[in-house]
Amino acid sequence: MTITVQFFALLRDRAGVGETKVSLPDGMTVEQAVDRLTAQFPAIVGAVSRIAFAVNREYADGQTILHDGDELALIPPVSGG
Amino acid sequence: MTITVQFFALLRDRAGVGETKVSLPDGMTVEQAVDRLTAQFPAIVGAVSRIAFAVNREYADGQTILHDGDELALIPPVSGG
Amino acid sequence: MEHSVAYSQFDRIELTAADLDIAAALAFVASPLAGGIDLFVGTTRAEQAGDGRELVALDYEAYVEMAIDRLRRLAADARRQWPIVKLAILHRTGRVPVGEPSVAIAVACGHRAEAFAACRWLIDTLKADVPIWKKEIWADGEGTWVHR
Amino acid sequence: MEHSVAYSQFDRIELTAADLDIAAALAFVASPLAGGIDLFVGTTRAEQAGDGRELVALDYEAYVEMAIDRLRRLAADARRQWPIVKLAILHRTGRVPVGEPSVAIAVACGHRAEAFAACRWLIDTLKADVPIWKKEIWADGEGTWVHR
Repeated sequence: MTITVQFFALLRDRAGVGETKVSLPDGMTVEQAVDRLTAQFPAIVGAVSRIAFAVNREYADGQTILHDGDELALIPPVSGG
Repeated sequence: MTITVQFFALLRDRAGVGETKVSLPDGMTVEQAVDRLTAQFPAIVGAVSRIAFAVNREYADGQTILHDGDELALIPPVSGG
Repeated sequence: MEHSVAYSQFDRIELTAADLDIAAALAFVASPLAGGIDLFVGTTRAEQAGDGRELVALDYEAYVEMAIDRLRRLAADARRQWPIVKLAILHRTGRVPVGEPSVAIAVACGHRAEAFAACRWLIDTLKADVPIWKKEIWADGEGTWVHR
Repeated sequence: MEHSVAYSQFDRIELTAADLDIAAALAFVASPLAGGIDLFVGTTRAEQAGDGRELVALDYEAYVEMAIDRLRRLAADARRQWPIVKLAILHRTGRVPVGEPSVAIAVACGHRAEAFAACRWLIDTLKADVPIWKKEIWADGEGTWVHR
């Protein structure tokens, strides 16, 4: 399957891209996908105190199963307002 | 001594005037002055649930001694805002 | 005496028979030192009496000189309780039709919690303390003073 | 995608790269059914870093589609908690200089207590929940993301 990954704020700066597509084995969880991403973009490791996830613009936990075409966003601590 | 008396809102309607001057013996308290006023303007009696007083635009209690030239206001329950 | 304004560099207090200029109040409290501004606007709400008559307006009367003085003290009291950068209190006199604002309080502080708390305290205390009265004006022309 | 508006008859939700139109937000929430309107405005506050550098602006970035969706849900959640007549939430993207507004939330309710409570809850929850980020821009041109 292929998913789209979105990086924001400091994670975008560290990754060097705001969006990327990655091919992953079917049935992978968010956590497993993030392990692959940290290998591909090592500069994001430790950049922020914690990362939340969103799948298709919904907050999701690490055990969420990904599907082909999903949009996975890595959400650093928010600071709007 | 002569004092100026101010009536507001329903008390003004009931008194039929917004302002009046009354002559009183020196040394009278607010309470004593109000007794005279209720005799002169009986329609204000019982008009509102309670009346507060202000002397020279400061809230004052019934024991406050009045002086010549004072402005005594009868303040019905406020409802601004 | 239908119009009265008192203001220092940091507080604007206004009793007016004209439409409230809320944009001016917000502009007045704006400051580089403010992180949060809270504005409360009280408006005449449509109501129906038990017998079906509609409310058309509220008529506000003030003991103007004392009301201005009390509002200035409310501002000073609020400044003792919260670190306020700027504040504005505007109140109408005269007739305020349904849907129109009768009071506006804007408070600018460094942080939002203080702005909310000070604004809330100011409107609550204004309603309890300041010599201003409203009369309900009903569609049949009858007026009822509110003295609860 | 720098501009996005979603609104129903009763809620106006806007993420915009343009100056916030706060007067329009207040006009939007005005209603004969409203007795109290609370408006919160968050502005970029002047700050100095430990080394004396001055803050000149905040740069806001949003995950636009998700942020709009979260804001709509916040509005719906607020409506479940308080009897809200109308509400508006506006948030900037892009550069917001010191003294300028980055967020405005206006809530109109029948009574003031509800308007204050809902407005406070909305700004607190927005800050904790909605995927928007700010970067501090200092006088020397350096930018620091805020990820506390």
